[in-house]
Amino acid sequence: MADDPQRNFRSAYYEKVGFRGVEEKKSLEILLKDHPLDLEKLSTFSQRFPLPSMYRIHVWKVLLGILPPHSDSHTLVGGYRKEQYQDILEGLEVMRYINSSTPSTHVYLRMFQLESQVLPRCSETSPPDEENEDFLSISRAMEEIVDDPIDCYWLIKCFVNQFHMKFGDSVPHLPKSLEHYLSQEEPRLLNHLKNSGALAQLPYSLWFRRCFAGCLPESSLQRVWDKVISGSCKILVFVALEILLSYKIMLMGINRPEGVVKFLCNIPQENTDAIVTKAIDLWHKYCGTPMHAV
Amino acid sequence: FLEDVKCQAKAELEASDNRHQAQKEITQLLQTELLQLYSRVEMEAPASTAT
Amino acid sequence: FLEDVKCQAKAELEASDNRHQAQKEITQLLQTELLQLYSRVEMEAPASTAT
Repeated sequence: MADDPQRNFRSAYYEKVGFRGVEEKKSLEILLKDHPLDLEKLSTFSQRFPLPSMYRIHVWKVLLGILPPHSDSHTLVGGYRKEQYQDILEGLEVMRYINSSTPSTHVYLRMFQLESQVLPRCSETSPPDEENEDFLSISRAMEEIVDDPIDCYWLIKCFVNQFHMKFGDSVPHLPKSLEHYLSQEEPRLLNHLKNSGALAQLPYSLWFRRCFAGCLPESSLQRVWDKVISGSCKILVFVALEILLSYKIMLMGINRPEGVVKFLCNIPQENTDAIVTKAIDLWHKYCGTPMHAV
Repeated sequence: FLEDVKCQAKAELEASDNRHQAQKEITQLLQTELLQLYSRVEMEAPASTAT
Repeated sequence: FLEDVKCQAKAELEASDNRHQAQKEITQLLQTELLQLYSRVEMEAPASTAT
């Protein structure tokens, strides 16, 4: 009791200097002790707060179903996942789809194709198409976030699969949604993009199909993916919106649509953390903060 | 509690089955590859004896 | 009754494990065969170009 005010003071202090996560980390730790794990609560938590980096991979694996809710099954199931990874890898090696010099992201692509039953014949392998490029982009980003190759493959695979299953139908509507929110926040910029013909050409596939992989540096990207993995694709709209708002002045000065696209595909990598923070605030403002049951 | 045990067992079984499914996929690919390679070998064999 | 459910789950998991093990043995045989075939094809290939 007596140290409560002190703790609050400390939290307030951390919040001010940027260590807001102290209380959050504690409540996540409590959630992770649940038996079995409550997926709904874990989702709500990561919708509301950034995941502490030491727990991120674990929470992602649970939310994506790589690990089951029962923690005492984790060793067994983790073993199965590892074996499956090794079996596939070995098979692809023997069949000469891959060798020791194949880049790991291409290895992941072949493994994914094998599991999705769309692996082309070895002699008929063609250069990667658009969908493969999306996969490779996400793989490259995931590889920066996750060290262990087995975890990395499973996270890529389940992230991509879950995204298609949950949001496949919503993705085509996201550009319209972006236009709507932009009209609320900055109608002048919207008009400029419309009139210059840039609106139709914005890098929607980079934003909404690759989920900003290859656009944001991983430290910012993982905070966006926290939200995607825990069940929101709307966040993607707000990150795109915040990018547009942040570079409003710059964009207002570009009249050729190609110039706009070129700039947006290579945005400066310095203040992306601030962009993501503001995007999450905007998202909470428009879509509400999910209630937290803890 | 009983439901809980059942859920846990189901998740474990699914993971194990998933692994089995992947292995099956590999077997099928290996078979196709072998068949093609065999037919290639047989096509080439008479050609090389003819020269 | 709970023990019963647990036993059943264990048996199912074991069955899945066995299926996987069997499949893996097939895979291994096929892989060995494929490797041999590859080396045979490659042995013949330079020979036929040499003639």
